[in-house]
Amino acid sequence: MTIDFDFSTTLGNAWFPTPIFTASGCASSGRELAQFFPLASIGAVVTKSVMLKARMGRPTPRMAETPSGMLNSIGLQGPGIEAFLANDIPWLLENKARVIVSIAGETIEEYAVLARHLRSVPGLSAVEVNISCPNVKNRGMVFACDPDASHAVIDGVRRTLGGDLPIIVKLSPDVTDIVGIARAVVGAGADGLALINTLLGMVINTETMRPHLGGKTGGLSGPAIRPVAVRAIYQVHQAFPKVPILGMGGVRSGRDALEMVLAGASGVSVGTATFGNPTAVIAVQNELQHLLISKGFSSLRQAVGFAHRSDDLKESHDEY
Amino acid sequence: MTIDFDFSTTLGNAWFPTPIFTASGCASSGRELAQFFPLASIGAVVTKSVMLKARMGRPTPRMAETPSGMLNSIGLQGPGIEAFLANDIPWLLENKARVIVSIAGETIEEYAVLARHLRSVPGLSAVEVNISCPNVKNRGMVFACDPDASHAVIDGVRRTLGGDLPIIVKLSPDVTDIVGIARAVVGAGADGLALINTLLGMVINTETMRPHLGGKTGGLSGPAIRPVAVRAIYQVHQAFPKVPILGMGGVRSGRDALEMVLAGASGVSVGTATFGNPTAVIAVQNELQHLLISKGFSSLRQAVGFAHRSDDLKESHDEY
Amino acid sequence: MSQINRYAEQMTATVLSNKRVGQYHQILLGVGQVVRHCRPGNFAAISVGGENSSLILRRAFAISRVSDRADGTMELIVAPHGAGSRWLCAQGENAPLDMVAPLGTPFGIPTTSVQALLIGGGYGSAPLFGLAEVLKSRGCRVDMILGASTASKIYAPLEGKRSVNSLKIYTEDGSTGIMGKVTDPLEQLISDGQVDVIYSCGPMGMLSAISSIAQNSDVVHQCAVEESMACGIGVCMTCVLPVRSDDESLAMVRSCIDGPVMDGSRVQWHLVGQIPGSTP
Amino acid sequence: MSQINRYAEQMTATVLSNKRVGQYHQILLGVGQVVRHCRPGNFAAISVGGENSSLILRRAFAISRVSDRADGTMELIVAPHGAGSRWLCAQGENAPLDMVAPLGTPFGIPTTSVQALLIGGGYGSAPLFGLAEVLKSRGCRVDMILGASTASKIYAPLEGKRSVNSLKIYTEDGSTGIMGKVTDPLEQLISDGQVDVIYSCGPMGMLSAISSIAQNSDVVHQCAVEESMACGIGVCMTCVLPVRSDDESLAMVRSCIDGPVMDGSRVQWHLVGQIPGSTP
Ligand SMILES: Cc1cc2nc3c(=O)[nH]c(=O)nc-3n(C[C@H](O)[C@H](O)[C@H](O)COP(=O)(O)OP(=O)(O)OC[C@H]3O[C@@H](n4cnc5c(N)ncnc54)[C@H](O)[C@@H]3O)c2cc1C
Ligand SMILES: Cc1cc2nc3c(=O)[nH]c(=O)nc-3n(C[C@H](O)[C@H](O)[C@H](O)COP(=O)(O)OP(=O)(O)OC[C@H]3O[C@@H](n4cnc5c(N)ncnc54)[C@H](O)[C@@H]3O)c2cc1C
Ligand SMILES: Cc1cc2nc3c(=O)[nH]c(=O)nc-3n(C[C@H](O)[C@H](O)[C@H](O)COP(=O)(O)O)c2cc1C
Ligand SMILES: Cc1cc2nc3c(=O)[nH]c(=O)nc-3n(C[C@H](O)[C@H](O)[C@H](O)COP(=O)(O)O)c2cc1C
Ligand code: FES
Ligand code: FES
Repeated sequence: MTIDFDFSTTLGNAWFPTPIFTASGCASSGRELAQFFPLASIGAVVTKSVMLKARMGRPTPRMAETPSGMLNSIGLQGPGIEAFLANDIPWLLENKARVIVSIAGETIEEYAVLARHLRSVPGLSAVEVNISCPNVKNRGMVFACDPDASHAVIDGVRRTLGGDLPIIVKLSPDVTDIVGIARAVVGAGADGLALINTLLGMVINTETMRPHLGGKTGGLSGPAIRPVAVRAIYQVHQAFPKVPILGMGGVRSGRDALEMVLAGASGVSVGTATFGNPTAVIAVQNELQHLLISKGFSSLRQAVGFAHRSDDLKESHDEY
Repeated sequence: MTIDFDFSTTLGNAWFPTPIFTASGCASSGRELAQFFPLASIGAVVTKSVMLKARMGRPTPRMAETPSGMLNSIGLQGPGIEAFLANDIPWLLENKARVIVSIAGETIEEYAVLARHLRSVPGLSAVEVNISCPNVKNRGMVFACDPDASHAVIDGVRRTLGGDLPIIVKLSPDVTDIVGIARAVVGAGADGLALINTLLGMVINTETMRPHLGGKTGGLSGPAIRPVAVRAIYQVHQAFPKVPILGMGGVRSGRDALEMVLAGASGVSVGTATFGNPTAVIAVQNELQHLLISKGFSSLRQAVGFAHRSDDLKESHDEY
Repeated sequence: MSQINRYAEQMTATVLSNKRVGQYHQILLGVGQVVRHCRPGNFAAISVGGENSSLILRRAFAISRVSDRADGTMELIVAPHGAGSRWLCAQGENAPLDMVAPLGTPFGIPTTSVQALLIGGGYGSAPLFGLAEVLKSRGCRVDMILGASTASKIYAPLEGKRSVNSLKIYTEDGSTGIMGKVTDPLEQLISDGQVDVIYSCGPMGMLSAISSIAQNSDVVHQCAVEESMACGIGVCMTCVLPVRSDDESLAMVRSCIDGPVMDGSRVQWHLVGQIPGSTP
Repeated sequence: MSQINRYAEQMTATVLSNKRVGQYHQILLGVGQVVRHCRPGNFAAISVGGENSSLILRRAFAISRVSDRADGTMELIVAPHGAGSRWLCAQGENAPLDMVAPLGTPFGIPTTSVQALLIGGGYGSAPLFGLAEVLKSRGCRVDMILGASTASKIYAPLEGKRSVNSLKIYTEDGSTGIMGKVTDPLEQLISDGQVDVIYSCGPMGMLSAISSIAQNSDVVHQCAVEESMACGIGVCMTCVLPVRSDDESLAMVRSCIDGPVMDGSRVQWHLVGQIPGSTP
């Protein structure tokens, strides 16, 4: 990094030396990637959404490749919050990674209980609240699809956590009005928003003539969904220019990350790209920094949301 | 076509010799494709959505290529219903094409007026009602995003048309609950549903650092969105197994069309694929027929929705 | 009614050779009998990226020249610009290409012998040499002006130079020819009565500048425009330009089927990128 | 704690040769010094489709053999199955490949000389010949049984045959070797006391069948499983199998980092494709 370019970012009161993070569920607990790059060299590791109890997840097949994307139906397999805090967090902190813990629950109360577990853990940078989960108390309606349920979840987490740990709420794009959901969770005290989670999709296996995934539907991720992510970030940043956004969805290069920053993201998570390239996070980070510098920005901050402000810029000229 | 395979399909009381159609807005008025194949050889031509008055559409750039997809913001440029009926329909009918006219309005009343224009036109197979348009009387809220507005539009069209011309209602995937919208329009008398229209997306031009499209946002289409389309078709067919579905969204091959048929589509429209391959419609049609025959179906009808019924099928066996 | 896309064929072309010329690639394709229907100004639309490509749209390239030697060959001049054109420039001998051609309107050829001025910007010169040959064979005087930002972006093949009466080159950095722009000498040439028809091909800014100079004269200006195209065959409406028609009404006209060659005096250059009648 | 993905490197491999062998392609790659860390049972993950590919995930292939000749070579045996493997099989000499290797757990090598039976189905034989060499060098007796539906799907290179004490081939259609399945002779071989350890690689159905025969004996069964993998490096959780662990608890275990080589007696074959404890 050059001395006079400020690549750092903040989400709520959490500071990160770079704006490039892993995406929840695409870096497991972080450890698996340590062979490929030092975890401390990126902005933060966002861990796989953890639930209260250990979970087996969904039956296999759990993935299907699709044009420039993939479907997954992992079903939040994981060890449960206690084993997670006992085994994974200490290792990450020892290795100097900045850590954002992603939590997921099946009821409004479960989110609050998860938050209580986190309250006492020193060294965490932030908590990401994955509300794209079915609410078992409301006919399985996904929290993120309902502004009231979303509000209630974040309200509970906020009250439990107090004011210290920044709360980033991860929204689903599968809604009619994402700005409305953003409003509900910002109103409940979210310090930042993570946009976007996967889109609900399905692949039918034309050999077996049945849904390919064990869980039938799955979440669509990868470059295919990037235009939807950029649109969501742009809309939400336009509505709430002061709320920091962690952008994600199909980012594979510095150019892609720049698109999200210009649309309004203060940080960018790299998810599915890691599956195709274990060092994708590093590549995105380096490329983004070079791009920002070459465009004459002296800090990341200057570029955040620039696409909204640039109406006064001259049109680019035709070139031979 | 072999003699003992029945490739025909019906949407409401309209019969088509094959289930493969063009998609609205991806074949203009049909004439442009006649150099590449006889229009009478496919199921039907679905014309570009026509509005009451002539429209200039949106400013350029109107498209951006995205990974395995594209954004468009055409803005329903067109000649208006009268010029359209005077110039385009007679030519299509003379050329023995089966024609589905797509209409779009800015108010509930405008849809009904469009329907009145169509009522007296002989030879049409069906009308497709594109409700993914902003309702100018309700802060530009897209009709297809609101079950009540969707219901009102179709109710008006149904009353105006009477019972003869089948009404196919085209839904937007950009909603929290597509089954709910389907319910609203089926309740208003829709004879069939077209799934899906484009997803709202955005591309930021990293050179100009502004939204690339003249209209800022655009509609995402192409193979990238196919998993979303298949999911929508599957969900809606599961909820309303008797309502015929015209499936679309990223279909490029017979395999893709088969996926939609198995999910529940009685017909399949080929849109963006035509841009990359002017004879895509024909390729999809031939490939689908071969696939269905090779799988042992004796009619298209048998295969419609098969992915829902096949739970009793044996698992496919491992093969060396 | 004339049939839209008449003569257009979808075919597999084969790369016969691919040479770097300055910053461009001169790509010679074996295309078969379709060459009989290719006219200067037509373009070809090519699929890029191979079988599993994430690039789903064809790329448009002006047909530089065709010949009926070797069962029909077509030459393209391609600038490696983005992913698709770079892929094309990387194709070696014998590579198969999925191509649709000829597309679009050709340059109109005068029935009498006129004084024609051909103006090309960058790779825009590609179709002008073929055009020059046709014009010469009709007894026209053919002057040519080519321009680019720098020498390596001037495309002017030796054999092409033979088919013109004069050739002037302008570069913005002066690295070859005269330092300046192709429009610099234009006013003078027109007022000297040396020009009846201008044929132009190049960046939109250049075409617009030529149009505004030509509009004060009775010189006809046929320009080949270059708008971003999704389909190239008239079905998508992405490639539109605001054009004033005979009855003076404004319309958004598809540059793939009602162009790329258009009457420069009818294109509403100041409205490109806007919707006529709406506030910008 | 052992480091996950230890020795894994991302590199550009170069195709040195690509030969068709029956229904497979034998692809030899120049890979460099990473060969020092490759063990039988490890796999390589390769990007497919080229620069603009719509195929975003790597494809996994067992490392058939490595050698430190020519600065390090690696051989893969690839069945053209779908778009990605077909692309790989179409790569010619000198083509660069983006590869991550070595990945996954290798076959465990006994410290004493035992009687090893190696069973391969289809291209599953690929890693077994390299394994045979290692076992032989440890003084083991190595018998091999290969099976496939038909002769052209048997992969058994001449030089490979030299490293085994015996080789039996089964095909379902009888087109070569004995008509039948690799599991046909298994019970007899075990009860004859000719087998201490089974090493297997092939379709899941075969591995499962071997496991159920072996479970009635004290023969150890090390099998290399093949689950659909999105990442190959342990970060996505798509490749899981239900496995009973030492404390008898069931877990969904990642076959990319805790496999592909697993203890066949611990894999809960009847639960594959289900979630243990939930109703199917
Ligand atoms: C009628 C016509 C004739 C042309 N003739 C030539 C020629 O002879 N030689 C040559 O080098 N180029 C020519 N072009 C431009 C050429 O089509 C673009 O350079 C090319 O499409 C860029 O594709 P890409 O994948 O490399 O770039 P990208 O920027 O990655 O392309 C992204 C998308 O934008 C479109 N696009 C980008 N730039 C242009 C452009 N300038 N014009 C139209 N579409 C664009 C692409 O088609 C693609 O869909 C012509 C364009 C048109 C419309
Ligand atoms: C550990 C391991 C070792 C393997 N070794 C070999 C080998 O030595 N030789 C060989 O020919 N093949 C091997 N395979 C199988 C090989 O990975 C698949 O044939 C290949 O991924 C298919 O990709 P495709 O694009 O051709 O097919 P597609 O069916 O189009 O692939 C679509 C997606 O499904 C996945 N997929 C499809 N089939 C399989 C499969 N059988 N196993 C895992 N993923 C699959 C692909 O990776 C891809 O993500 C191995 C697989 C694993 C997991
Ligand atoms: C295999 C897989 C598992 C995921 N698991 C989670 C998860 O546990 N929690 C979560 O909030 N998002 C999860 N996601 C969503 C990603 O974090 C991310 O929002 C989405 O994939 C879009 O980004 P991408 O295209 O870069 O992957 C998962 C995505 C994938 C592909
Ligand atoms: C350029 C373009 C224009 C379109 N215009 C219309 C339209 O006028 N009316 C409509 O209902 N859908 C329109 N659509 C949507 C398509 O009909 C189709 O629903 C969508 O593109 C998904 O299918 P595809 O991926 O096969 O293109 C348009 C799509 C494109 C790409
Ligand atoms: S490019 Fe599609 S209409 Fe011209
Ligand atoms: S393939 Fe991703 S965890 Fe195994």
